[in-house]
Amino acid sequence: MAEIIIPRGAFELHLRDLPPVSGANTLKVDERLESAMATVMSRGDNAALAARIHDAFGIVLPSGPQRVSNGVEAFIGVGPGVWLAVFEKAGPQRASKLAASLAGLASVADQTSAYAVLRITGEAAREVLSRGAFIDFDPSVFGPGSAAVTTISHIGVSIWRIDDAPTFEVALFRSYADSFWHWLTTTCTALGVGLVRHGGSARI
Amino acid sequence: MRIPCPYCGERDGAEFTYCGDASPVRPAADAGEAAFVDYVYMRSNPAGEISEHWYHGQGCRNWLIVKRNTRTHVISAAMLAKGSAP
Amino acid sequence: MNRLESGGLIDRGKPLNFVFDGKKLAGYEGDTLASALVANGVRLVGRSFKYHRPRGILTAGSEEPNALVTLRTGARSEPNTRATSVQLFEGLVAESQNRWPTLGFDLMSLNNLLSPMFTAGFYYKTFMWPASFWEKVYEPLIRRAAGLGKASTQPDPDIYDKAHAFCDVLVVGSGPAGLSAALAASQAKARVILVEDDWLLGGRLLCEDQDIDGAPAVDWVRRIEGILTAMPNVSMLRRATVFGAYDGGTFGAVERIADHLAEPKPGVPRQRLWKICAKRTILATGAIERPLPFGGNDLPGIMMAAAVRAYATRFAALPGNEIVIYTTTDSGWAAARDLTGCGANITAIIDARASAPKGAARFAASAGIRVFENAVVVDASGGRRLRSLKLRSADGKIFELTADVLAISGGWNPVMGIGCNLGSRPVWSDAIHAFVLANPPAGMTLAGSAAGRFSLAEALDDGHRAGAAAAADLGFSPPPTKIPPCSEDATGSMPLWHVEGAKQKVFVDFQHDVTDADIGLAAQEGFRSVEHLKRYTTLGMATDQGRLGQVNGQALLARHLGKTLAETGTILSRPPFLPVAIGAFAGHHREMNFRPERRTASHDWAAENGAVFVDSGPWKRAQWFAIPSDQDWLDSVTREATAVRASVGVCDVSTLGKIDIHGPDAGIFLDRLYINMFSTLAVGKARYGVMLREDGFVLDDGTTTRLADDHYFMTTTTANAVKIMQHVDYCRQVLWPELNVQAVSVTEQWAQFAVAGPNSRLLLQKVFPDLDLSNDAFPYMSAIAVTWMGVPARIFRLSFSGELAFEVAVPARYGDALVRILMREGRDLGVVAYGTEALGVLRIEKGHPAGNELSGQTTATDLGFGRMMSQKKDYVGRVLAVRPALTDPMRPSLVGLRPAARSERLRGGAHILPLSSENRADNDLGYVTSVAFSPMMGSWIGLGLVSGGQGRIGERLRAYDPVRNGDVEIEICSPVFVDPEGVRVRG
Amino acid sequence: MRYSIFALARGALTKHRHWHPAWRDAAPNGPYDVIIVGGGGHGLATAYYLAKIHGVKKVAVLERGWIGGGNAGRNTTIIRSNYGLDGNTQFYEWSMKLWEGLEQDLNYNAMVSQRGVLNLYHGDAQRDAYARRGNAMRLHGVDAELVDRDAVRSMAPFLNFDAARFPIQGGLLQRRGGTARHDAVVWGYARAASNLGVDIVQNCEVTGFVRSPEGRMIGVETTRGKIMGGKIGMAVAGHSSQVAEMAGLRLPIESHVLQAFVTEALKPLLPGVITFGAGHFYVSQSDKGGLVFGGDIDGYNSYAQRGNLPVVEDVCEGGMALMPMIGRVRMLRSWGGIMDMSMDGSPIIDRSPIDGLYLNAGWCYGGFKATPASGWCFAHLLARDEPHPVAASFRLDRFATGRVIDEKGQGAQPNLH
Repeated sequence: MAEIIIPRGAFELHLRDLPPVSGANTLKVDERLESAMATVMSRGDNAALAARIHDAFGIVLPSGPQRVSNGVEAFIGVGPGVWLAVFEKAGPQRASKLAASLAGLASVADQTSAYAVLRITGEAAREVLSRGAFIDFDPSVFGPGSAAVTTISHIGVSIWRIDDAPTFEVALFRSYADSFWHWLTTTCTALGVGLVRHGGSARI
Repeated sequence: MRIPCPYCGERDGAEFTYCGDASPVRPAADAGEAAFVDYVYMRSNPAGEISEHWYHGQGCRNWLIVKRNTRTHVISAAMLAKGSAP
Repeated sequence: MNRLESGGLIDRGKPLNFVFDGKKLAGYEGDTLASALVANGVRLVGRSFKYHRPRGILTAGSEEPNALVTLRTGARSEPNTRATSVQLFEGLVAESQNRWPTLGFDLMSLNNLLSPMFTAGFYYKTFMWPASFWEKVYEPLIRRAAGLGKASTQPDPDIYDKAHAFCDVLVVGSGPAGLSAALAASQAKARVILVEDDWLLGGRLLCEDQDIDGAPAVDWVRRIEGILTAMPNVSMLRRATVFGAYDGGTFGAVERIADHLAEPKPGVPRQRLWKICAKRTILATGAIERPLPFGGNDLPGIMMAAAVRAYATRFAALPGNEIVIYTTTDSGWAAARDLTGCGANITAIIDARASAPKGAARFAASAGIRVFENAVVVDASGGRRLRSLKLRSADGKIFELTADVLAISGGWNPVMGIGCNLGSRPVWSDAIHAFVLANPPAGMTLAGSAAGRFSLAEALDDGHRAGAAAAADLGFSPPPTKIPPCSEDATGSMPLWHVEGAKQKVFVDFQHDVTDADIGLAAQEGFRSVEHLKRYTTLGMATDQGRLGQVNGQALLARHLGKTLAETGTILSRPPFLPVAIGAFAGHHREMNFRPERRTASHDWAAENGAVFVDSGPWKRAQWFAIPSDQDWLDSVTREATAVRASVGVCDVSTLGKIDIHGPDAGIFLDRLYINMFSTLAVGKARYGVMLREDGFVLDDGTTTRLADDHYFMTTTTANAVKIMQHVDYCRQVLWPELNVQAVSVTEQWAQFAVAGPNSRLLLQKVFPDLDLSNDAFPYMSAIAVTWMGVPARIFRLSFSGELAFEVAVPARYGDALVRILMREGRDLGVVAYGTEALGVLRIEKGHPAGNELSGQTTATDLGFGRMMSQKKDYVGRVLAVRPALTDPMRPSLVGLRPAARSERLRGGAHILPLSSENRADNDLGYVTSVAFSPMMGSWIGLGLVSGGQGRIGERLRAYDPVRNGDVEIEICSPVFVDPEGVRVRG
Repeated sequence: MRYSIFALARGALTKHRHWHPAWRDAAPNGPYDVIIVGGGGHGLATAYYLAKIHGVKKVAVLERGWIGGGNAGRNTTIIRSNYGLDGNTQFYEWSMKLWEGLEQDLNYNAMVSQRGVLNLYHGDAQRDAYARRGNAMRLHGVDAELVDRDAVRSMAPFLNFDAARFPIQGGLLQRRGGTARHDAVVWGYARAASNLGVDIVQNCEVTGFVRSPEGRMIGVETTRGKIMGGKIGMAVAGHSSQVAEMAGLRLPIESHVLQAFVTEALKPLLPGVITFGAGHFYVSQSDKGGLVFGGDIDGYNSYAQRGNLPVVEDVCEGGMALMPMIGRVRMLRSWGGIMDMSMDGSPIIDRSPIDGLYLNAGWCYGGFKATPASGWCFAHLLARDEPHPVAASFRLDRFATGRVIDEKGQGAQPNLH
């Protein structure tokens, strides 16, 4: 069978229908399909794990709910001794390579397909997210590099802030994508915020 | 209710699942039926301070021990259950 | 027209048309519905709850008990809406309520004639005979007479949403105290949220002719509003009510976004529920004026003095031409001054106190107003409106005055409901003759009138202090601020709870028609606590929640008992502070969006292929796939199940919970979770396992595979996936923290498909041509991780159907691709897609327990897994599973059932009884748990839990199902109907 | 004086001067044959039946506040006997039979209104579970009907049938179920018991127990002094653990808060009680016109008689899923009751391990509807020292033996019952 199988984004159909141009009071949104993700769970020696990760990626593993990135790879704290590793433009085998490199120090579970990740950029992003999540997104509290695992509209989400634009990424289990999209669009409509497709995907 | 998760910070109580008094400790495997009956069913049910188990299922997925007053709902402490005695 | 030529905060350039009870009227932008009705001279606006007495507008605020209307029409009709809180809009339509046929001529007002019988609690004493008449006669009559407005029976067309906010200081109310507090806290750089119920900031300052800083108070309000608006650390919510205080500094508020419009703009919510998390809170919620007791004190035209003052000052509307003021407070006189300033005709002021305040005589003389000191109003009369009143001076002399408006002022009750929500109890203050909140909850301060400090100067000062203190408490440094000078207002008052000699009813709770006499009767009959009083008389249970009359009623009770109000106390206020629309609490979680929906990776493919979906917890699963030749659902299901047994079928089983369990101690850990052993499982092998709760009953089941020495892959039932993940975390974090085990849900990572049937190997071989899937290389209960077209995949040799079968898992992004390839490659094998119903048929034919059998009431032994319970190790539930009641041999246990007459249908939930026994509970042997039409057996088959279980095989019993008129003779058999030797599965 | 329309008419002519207190506000006057701790519905009913059925002469009911101030006054007034497990079914049915004759028995109109209780189902498995329950009820002689979607529609056309996340497929209907006026039940029992000589002592908090040298309970210490009694019955649901602790007992019970809500009054809208099978929501309409509704307990131990916002939202979400026409109807009041949640969801009416002390506890959601039968059976136990047959399963030792009565199959996690 010489054929190529195509991965499907959880938000693919919704995003297809968005206009590509941004205007006043719009939010740019796209789905992160080129990244690989994995849950990294320490086997107890957090210091050794942090050292190994620092050696491999130049990343200081955060001990709390933060995201630390080297521009290509990022580790996001989601629980004590548990991180979500995100690799930009990585292939489907990335998680097993990570597992091999952290052998003995961490257990690794591939979650590349488990999460649908929306990147949301724009002035209104903070207000839109705070409609759904009971999290203080004030810049003094939730600046770039902050992360939180919580819920929006009865859906479990992980949210991290990337930059000052502000850009946020929201990761949720992919089966919830349609319901999440409904929440996002109705909330944006209520706020008078338009959704537009992100042009390309920035490397951060 | 706001629960101060030691990892995530203070969060709304709706993110947590309650699992009751944290004081009963699972008896040793050979402790006998009566010990297990007591562990599984009997509760002090105090009106006042209680140490209890909450699961931050919509957050860091950790079991917490929360010290809370059942008359006022005031929470005085919260810690990860792993490695803490109730 | 009662509209003043000038003044007020209405925009005379923007007239608005509206309709009340079919009559076309007009008001202005800036009016409330009530003020517009006042301006139009409308007196009669509603009927009371019980006696259907005519009622007019009493107040100018949300405490209004009388002027309740049904606003709007059709699906948007909104019963019991306070006219005093409705901002007037163009085209507004309102109807009066609780009257038939019309407001002016209400036949139900006959109740008023029977009122000598209809005392407090009269219904407890009658309507008992004959017993059957209650539901048929008495109750329908009572229900029809009671109630107020009619609810729409059409779905609410508007949308609601929710929002969250955090702040350092939450200020509730924007009167002088609230604005001062917000200003002080925000200047200290604290994050402040200011919430105001009205559409304008200012509170009482909008309704009184006061000066601040040498200019009209309204100018000061606008200046402060400008300052606050410019501050980035201040958010303001207007048209928003803080309705409740909850634990941990959480507050609920509802914002009315579009209630002042005829209808919301498309996509814009009508209301929004705010959950606000505040570190400190300042309640600056003001105070409410108390009514005064006298006969007929409910006649239209009798209004609160503060309301008359507000209508004149803010809305430029005078409710009458011949106004009498009856007061026990200095603020009654202040009202008189403001009204005179507006040009109102005040003919008399009656002050029940021994003497009027200083300067009163001069003011009255200059305005030509008669003054009665030390006098009380005894009765008011008129028909459907006030015409005259009778007063009695201290020496017993009776005077009669004509009046069309009587403005009454009986003292002030601080508004502190929110402060009581967390259990703080109000205490009586003899200094201000009102209940105050002496011990508000931690982090909360009351300021201004809400704290019983009624003068304007006190409010400005108090608010400032509270705001600065709250900020300082949080580590901010408030800059020094000068409190502006303002006009002086006296705040003296005298409580007056009762009047002797009234000929007519003296109302205490206006809406519920609770009278002075009702309170007396309750006390006489032993209802002596304020709680009993409330429940027996319904005092304070109306839509105004007793805001107006409750304290008056409690004072009367104290008087009857010879106690003080400090002794009898008051009721704790509970949320919501003001009634809140149910829609606002629900937000968009209603109808189709009640709960989120989970869709599998193959959802779109299934929909394209005729799938009918079924709810499986939050998931949508394909129940069956209808093709045109199927006559009905049973046809589809039978076709699918038959095809699986004959050739091959594909079913999405992704919804099963999947948990990755890692770590050096993973095997030991699983041994403690399951009743059977997992540490001995070889890598590359799968095993079926059963878990118990600690009380010994079955919790869940599933297969778990060992993928590496330190890596297991657990599956759970769909229904229990979340619960088991929690259980796994509990066991590793709480019970056995010493074990080195990591666990995470990977349910969503893998799209997993069962490929079942004698041709399943052929099909899989086409899709995975490089693999050796032969029996020798890949026997039953094996597992392998492979790479499929560049992506990781897993193949398991598992079978729920009893056929030769596999499960294939790929990352969910590729699930859609995989199912399409499986179906394409299987076309020449006659592959079918099968849904949960066929899955059910196949598992029932094999006697596998599922959700209906894992009811939480069954033991491992009940389900035939007794022998799996290991004796060699500790596991959750081991000890309690052997208690006498759980090991009783007469416990119902799993059996198979078939109808004795093969053509008969079985139904789940039927009870199992001996043949020709009486239909009595003591003959009950068990019940039918699951049924299916078995294509293999050619009949309906079932599983059941039957006392004596396996011992009854071959016995004839009956499945008794009276709720569906069923009574079917059945034969008990083995639960394994198909291939009991298990040949196929190993084929 | 007997209550009747004629007595009311006489009152109308005489300014109602002839009415006496509904019950005597008694001072403690021991020793008593039986002391009931707790002046809620269960305690008062127990006292009434002790006096009436068993002829016990000296009975006292001790209430720490005002009678009916606990859960009797903080519930959603529903009465029903649609239980499926043996032990529960016959007990709640006996209660229902007592409700049906209660007003004539007490000469007090408690507004027992049998307008039906309809439990909706939304899937085949739920339908079969309701069928199982309905069939069990029928085997116990209780009325139960399984009705289909069309029948539900004809009963309650305003429900959401067409745009539902979990569409209604039908329901289990008990026509004899309904509501009763909760406060009136308390006052009616109090009046009737008082008329039979029972001392109802209010503002009398039990602070300890008095034991004989052999360890038998022979009295109670109270804020109004020591009161001696031959037998002591506890009926303090919500606070059972607190009172039991004074006796040195631990119980298989946790106290949880259950919120309930009422809307502003409306003209008649709902026919009976409706429960939503796919969410946490149930509703009825009071005679005054308010929609009375509720859902699940908040789910954490509490004695605070108040709950939190997430449950309010959850309940209203259920309401709007089921009947989206109530969106503009306003919630007027909320309240919280302290539920005695037992470990299997079923109550305890039994002797305690201490001689002379008897337990009536663990009512979970079932307390109000159980009032008459609970009183009846507890009186039987107190008077005869043996369990009444219809309450014979409600034993304290069932947790040790495993003979639990777990309707929901949730095991020993009381916040899930």
